Amino acid sequence: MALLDVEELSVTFARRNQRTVRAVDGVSFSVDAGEVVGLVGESGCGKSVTSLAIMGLLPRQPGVQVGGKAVFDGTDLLQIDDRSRRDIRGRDIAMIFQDPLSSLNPVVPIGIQVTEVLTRHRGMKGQAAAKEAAQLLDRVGIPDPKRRLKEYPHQLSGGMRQRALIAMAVACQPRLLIADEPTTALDVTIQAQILELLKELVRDSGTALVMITHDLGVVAGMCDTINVLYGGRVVETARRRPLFRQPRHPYTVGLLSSVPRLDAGRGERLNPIPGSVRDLLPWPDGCAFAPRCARRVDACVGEPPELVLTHDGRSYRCVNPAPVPGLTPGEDVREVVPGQATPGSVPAQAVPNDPPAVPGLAAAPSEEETS
Amino acid sequence: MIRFIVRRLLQLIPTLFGLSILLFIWLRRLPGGPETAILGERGTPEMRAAIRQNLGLDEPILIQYGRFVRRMIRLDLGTSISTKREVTTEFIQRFPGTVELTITAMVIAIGIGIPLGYLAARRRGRFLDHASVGGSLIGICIPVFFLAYILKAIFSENLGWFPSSGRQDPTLGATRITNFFVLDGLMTREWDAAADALWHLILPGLALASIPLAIIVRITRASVLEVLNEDFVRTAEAKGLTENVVRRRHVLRNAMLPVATSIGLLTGGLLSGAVLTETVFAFSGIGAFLAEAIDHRDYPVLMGFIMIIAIVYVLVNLIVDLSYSLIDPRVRVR
Amino acid sequence: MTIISGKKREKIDRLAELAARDEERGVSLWQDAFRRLRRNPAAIVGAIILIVFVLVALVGPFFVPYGPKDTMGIREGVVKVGQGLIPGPSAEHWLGYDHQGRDVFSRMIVGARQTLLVGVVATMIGLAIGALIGGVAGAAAGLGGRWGRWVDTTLMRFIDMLLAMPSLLLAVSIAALLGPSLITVMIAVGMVSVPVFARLLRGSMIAQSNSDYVLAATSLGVRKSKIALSHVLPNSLAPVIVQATLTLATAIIEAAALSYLGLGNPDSATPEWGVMLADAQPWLGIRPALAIYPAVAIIITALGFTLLGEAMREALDPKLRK
Amino acid sequence: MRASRPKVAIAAVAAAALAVAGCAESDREGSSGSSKDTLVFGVAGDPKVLDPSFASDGESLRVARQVFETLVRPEEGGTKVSPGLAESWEPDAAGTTWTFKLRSGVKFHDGTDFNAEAVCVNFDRWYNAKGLMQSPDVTAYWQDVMGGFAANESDTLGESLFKSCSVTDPTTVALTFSRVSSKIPAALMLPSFSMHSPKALQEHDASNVSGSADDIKYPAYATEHPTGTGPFKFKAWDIANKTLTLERNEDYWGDKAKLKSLIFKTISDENARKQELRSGGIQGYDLVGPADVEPLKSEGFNVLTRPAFNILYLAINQKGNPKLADLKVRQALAHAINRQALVDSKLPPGAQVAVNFFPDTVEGWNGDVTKYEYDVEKAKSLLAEAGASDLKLRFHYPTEVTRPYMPNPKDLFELLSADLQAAGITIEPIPLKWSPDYLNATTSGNKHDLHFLGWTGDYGDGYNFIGTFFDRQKDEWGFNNPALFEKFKTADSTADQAARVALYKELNADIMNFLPGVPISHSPPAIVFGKDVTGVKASPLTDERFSSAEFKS
Repeated sequence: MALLDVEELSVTFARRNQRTVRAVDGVSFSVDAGEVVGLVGESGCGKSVTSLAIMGLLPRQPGVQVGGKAVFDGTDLLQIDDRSRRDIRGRDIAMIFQDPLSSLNPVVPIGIQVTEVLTRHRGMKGQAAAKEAAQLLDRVGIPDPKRRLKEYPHQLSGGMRQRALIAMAVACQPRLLIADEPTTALDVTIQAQILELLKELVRDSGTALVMITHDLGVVAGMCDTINVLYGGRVVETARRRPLFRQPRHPYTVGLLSSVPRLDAGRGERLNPIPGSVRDLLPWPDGCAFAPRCARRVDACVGEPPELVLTHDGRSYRCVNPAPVPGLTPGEDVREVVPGQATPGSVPAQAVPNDPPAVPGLAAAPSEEETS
Repeated sequence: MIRFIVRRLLQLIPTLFGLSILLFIWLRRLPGGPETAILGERGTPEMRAAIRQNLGLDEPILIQYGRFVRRMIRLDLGTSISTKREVTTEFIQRFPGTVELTITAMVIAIGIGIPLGYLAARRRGRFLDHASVGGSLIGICIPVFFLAYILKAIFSENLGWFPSSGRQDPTLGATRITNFFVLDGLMTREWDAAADALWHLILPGLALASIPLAIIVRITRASVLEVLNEDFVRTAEAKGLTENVVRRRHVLRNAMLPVATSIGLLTGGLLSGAVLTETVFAFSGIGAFLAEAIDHRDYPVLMGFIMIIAIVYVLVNLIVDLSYSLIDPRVRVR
Repeated sequence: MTIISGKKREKIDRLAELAARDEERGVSLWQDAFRRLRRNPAAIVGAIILIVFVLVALVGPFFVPYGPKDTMGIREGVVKVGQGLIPGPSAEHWLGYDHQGRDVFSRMIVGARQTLLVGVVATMIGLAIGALIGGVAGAAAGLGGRWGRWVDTTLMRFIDMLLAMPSLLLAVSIAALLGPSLITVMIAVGMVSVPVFARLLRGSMIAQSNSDYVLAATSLGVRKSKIALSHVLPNSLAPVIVQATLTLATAIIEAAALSYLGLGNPDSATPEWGVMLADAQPWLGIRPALAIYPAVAIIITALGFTLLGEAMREALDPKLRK
Repeated sequence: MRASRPKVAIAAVAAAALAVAGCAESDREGSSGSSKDTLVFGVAGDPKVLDPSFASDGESLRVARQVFETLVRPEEGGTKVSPGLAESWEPDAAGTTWTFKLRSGVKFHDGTDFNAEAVCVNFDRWYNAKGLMQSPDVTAYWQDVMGGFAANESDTLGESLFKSCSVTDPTTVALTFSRVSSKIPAALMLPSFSMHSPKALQEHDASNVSGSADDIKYPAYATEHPTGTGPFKFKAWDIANKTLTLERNEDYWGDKAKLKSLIFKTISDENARKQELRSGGIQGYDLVGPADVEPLKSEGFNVLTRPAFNILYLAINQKGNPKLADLKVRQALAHAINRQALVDSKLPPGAQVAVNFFPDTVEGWNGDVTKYEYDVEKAKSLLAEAGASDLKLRFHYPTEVTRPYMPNPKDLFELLSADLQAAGITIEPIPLKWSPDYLNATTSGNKHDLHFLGWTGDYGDGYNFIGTFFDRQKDEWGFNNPALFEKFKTADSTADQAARVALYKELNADIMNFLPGVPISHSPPAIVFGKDVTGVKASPLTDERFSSAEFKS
């Protein structure tokens, strides 16, 4: 039983006299206690919306439709009432946002912004709260926390701000932490530090982490399982190593090959994915990625591609996946779920973190494991 | 902080100087002159000449201006030509009325405007929102004096709920100390007098409040809407804070910034409104008095009053700046 | 037009590309603003009110049943204000007579034209002077340098002084200074809006001059004055236009206020709503309608301008666009 | 901490307020619960000064009339000279010395006796005015009537009509004048000749009009301690509340005032006054708009109409436009305007078209003078004869002002100019603010061709009307008619009443033939009182006596 089970999550924005937008279209994935899961995709693929939907932070306006399930140990977050959702937020599930400056209230001292969580969820007040807050800041590596408590966001550096935000997030040792592009707004050196910080936090607190990013580098650094999103659906799910070694979905391939790599030979050029996220095909009429896809075939268009589960416990949504050298296409296919069904329904930990180095031998062991 | 205030006060000086010059030129350019105002129907040209001479109106402008400035510095604004009383006395007598009126108007405007604006923003697109936005539009578009008249006709002439003019029922013979009637009433424990004075403030207060109220509603609504999609509000929500805390600490406090500035800018408008409101309600304040002064070409009064209003106006803005720097730590007060 | 050396022409061409991109953004901005306007019901209402108002003002006067100055009621002896007699609406006189025995309906129609005239001219005056001051200040600030800053600050100090004067007081002062006349009203009301326009234009010009394409132009070494004139100014106009629409509303109201204080257009034979409203005061006791007609007309018109103005502001405001 | 800051502030303020409250004690005797003995009367403006010697504005005089008394005063509700503080009076043979027999047992508000001594103190005070007290805006009425002082300090002043005052015995006083004048004794009814308590004058240094030239300061007496013999005493002047309170003079020599206190409340706007009356805040007001007379009556308010004691005229300036020097043209103007229509439509009931320059209530009114009936054709032909068919005239008119004789000048102007245009005259309208612009422009220089103006009589003598207008060359009219001026001199210096009246009759006839301007109308100003207020009698001189006012139960 996973800590968080997201099933068929869909979010649509209906605006007056404009066509409704399906930002998230049947995303499913699951997170286990203490696991680090990545949601990867270009901006606009629905990563952030997904996280907001789970947190119930989407604007409460007529026209915003949320469907599906998000079960957090037993309770469906999408069903519960506002009050109990507020109780869960910040205590059981915490979130870290992209832009630390705009995510902090400019006119309230850091201290209060930290202590208010403690007061809300741990009923701490006055001195006690202040003391705890100081410790938290110290824990996230903010020097001279006592003074910082009194300072305002604009007096802190970018990194400091993000640390402060993290401090607030982990203030109640949540069981799940959602980090939405936590490092994008920071410069590289800081990025590394923040990632380190997050890593050790989840390590020693056993907090599960959902890492939302467009940056495969980040994912490679820390995620156990990775879900690649495109056009509001998960198009491929796999453990970290296999995904990087053997991407199957052309989109994943594209993403990987558009990341500069040190080990790339000289002269070898980056080949970015043509076009942009905007020109996608609505899933019902085929594979959303088809318009940009290098491996497009006629079958791509017409009906949504089926979800393919492989013997090595991965899943992808493609009719013409990137071939695995030495395997005839479809050879490793274990099961095919019809288009409407969800990827990632394979319990991720059932998948060995290290698939056999030799593709040829892959089929057999994985079979045993799955049985 | 202190240095900031001092600097701002120093900045006043050139403004006031320029203003006094503008005023002076303006006053001299006015057609006619005080002499006829004094004489009325009975004036013969000879008498007028005599008065011009008496009033020193035919001395060189510079000398007259010099005299004026010397006076200003001694805060002696001269004597009103029409009432023959010291302008400062007049001011002490009448300004409290306007202050009371303005404060009432502001209390009404802020007290109703901010909550209404906030609710409108939260219920965006619902009835309350449309109602308050529409209402505020009309509030801006209706001529103050007409509104004032309507209020009077309805609430005092027909329903008789409120007195239709003046600051207090003269038959009470209330004691005067500061000329802030409400305050006086409280200080002398003449509760009935205080209540009566307050009662007299409500209708004109409403009339005067119409425009600021409208503006505050709109600004509050706009800025709350803006703040509501700010990231830090989302953060606050993500922390699971109670609606109450989110509203107070995170939404309102930030939304207040633009409102604070607008309030400062509104005072100028309020003083204009006072001219009309006070005239309609025969309310003894500087607004009505200014209108009279212009009728009578009452130079000293005009000079003094406009200067004082300018000072008050600038001071109010100073206060707003200070309050602003209190709400918003990013604004450094140096 | 100065002759420009080849080198320079080349520079300006390169700049033109940059600017062109911006222009095209500008165009789309207008189109897209217009699209948003069409979708905004408030804008529609406002527009309709204005169209009706302008139509009435322009063609109405040719179709009025009676001369707006014809004191027929007194000639026929039906209007006796001395005895409180002012006949109300009738078949011949749809809105009845006024205190001078004139046909109110005709006066309302003709008054629309006068009112529009006052509003427009006043706004034009305010805009012209304000734009001049603000433009110069903004350009000066843009040019920078000791002189630039000096000019800027001096002008703004002056504007601040105007701002320090309560608007009505300013108008009253000017009206008292020039003596009552139609022109006076226009100037007085116009002056009130001068500081607003000045600040607005200066503000947006400075904002503009920090914008990318200006920086680009500067980096290409184009003369700053040229940038200010050929790019900053034109691109600063959007907010000014919006403000002008809003000012029209206040202008009409301010004009009415002046009339009320007896500083309006003294020639009340020529109908103007503000004057009519003010003139009706003595007769409120016997025929409040005389005040209500023009008052309502003023409110509705002002409403029209405000609605449209606000809508335009929203449509053009990049912040509200998302 | 941040949050608590305001609280602290509030606490501080509260504390301060209380502290002050401690020392500030209510100094009013138990607030007059039943206001049935208190009348609040709405007036159009604040009084300027409480010493009528320095006053020329109606509101100051209204107050003075309740607090002070004069030697002779108009009969109640009339203009005839009747006993005031003097029971009787008579001129000597020469008509230059007048002996007044004074009422005995009269006391000033400060308890001192009123007697011949006091009378002389007062007259000497005015006569010996020095410095700023001679400035035309301080002692306007004295200068208007007497023309000068003991020692004139300005060359614009002439020889004083008043010469000396002598005490015959405590109740007999003699006033000597430099010449015979129509003004005596009528002019002595003017409030400006009120009797003040010598003691009070002394104490409060009443004649010390101080300050520098361009800011005249009145002595305390004139603003805080007016002390007369009238039925009401001055109590308080609350500028902050625009109210002036008088209280009953308990030891008044005559019938004591029925009201315990009388409050004048300033409400400058006409509608505001009406609304306040309706909402019960005031129990009466003056300057009722003509249009409100009927409605108020029908609502049951006591609307009193004063006998018309004024004149509205169309002034013609013969200097302004040479054509106007031609009698025919002036006659044309007179025929061109429809005065009847104007009176019917614009003026309150009881208004009449004027045939003389003063109303028929004044002795010397002359019914058979040349009348100029409304006749456009005649006007046109007259203009043609005079070769002035293309006449173009500058017509001045005042904006936003109401005068008892012209409720709404703008309206009147529109009617008249319409009439004149109908007769083929081109009108250039020149609207000006009443004070000072209009009065400046029309009474000086020669920029004006036509304008209207009027006059409310000060006392019941013809000279006060036509004399004021025509007894010498004036910029307002711009004509020089020595014969006329001469006749005025004789009239003024004719001691015998009957003879003088006869001269007035002639003068009226002459004037209407010479037609320096066109008399338009006499209109009765109205004053209104609450439904349950009775006892006040309307006076043509606006000399209403509030002492007789009472609330009928």
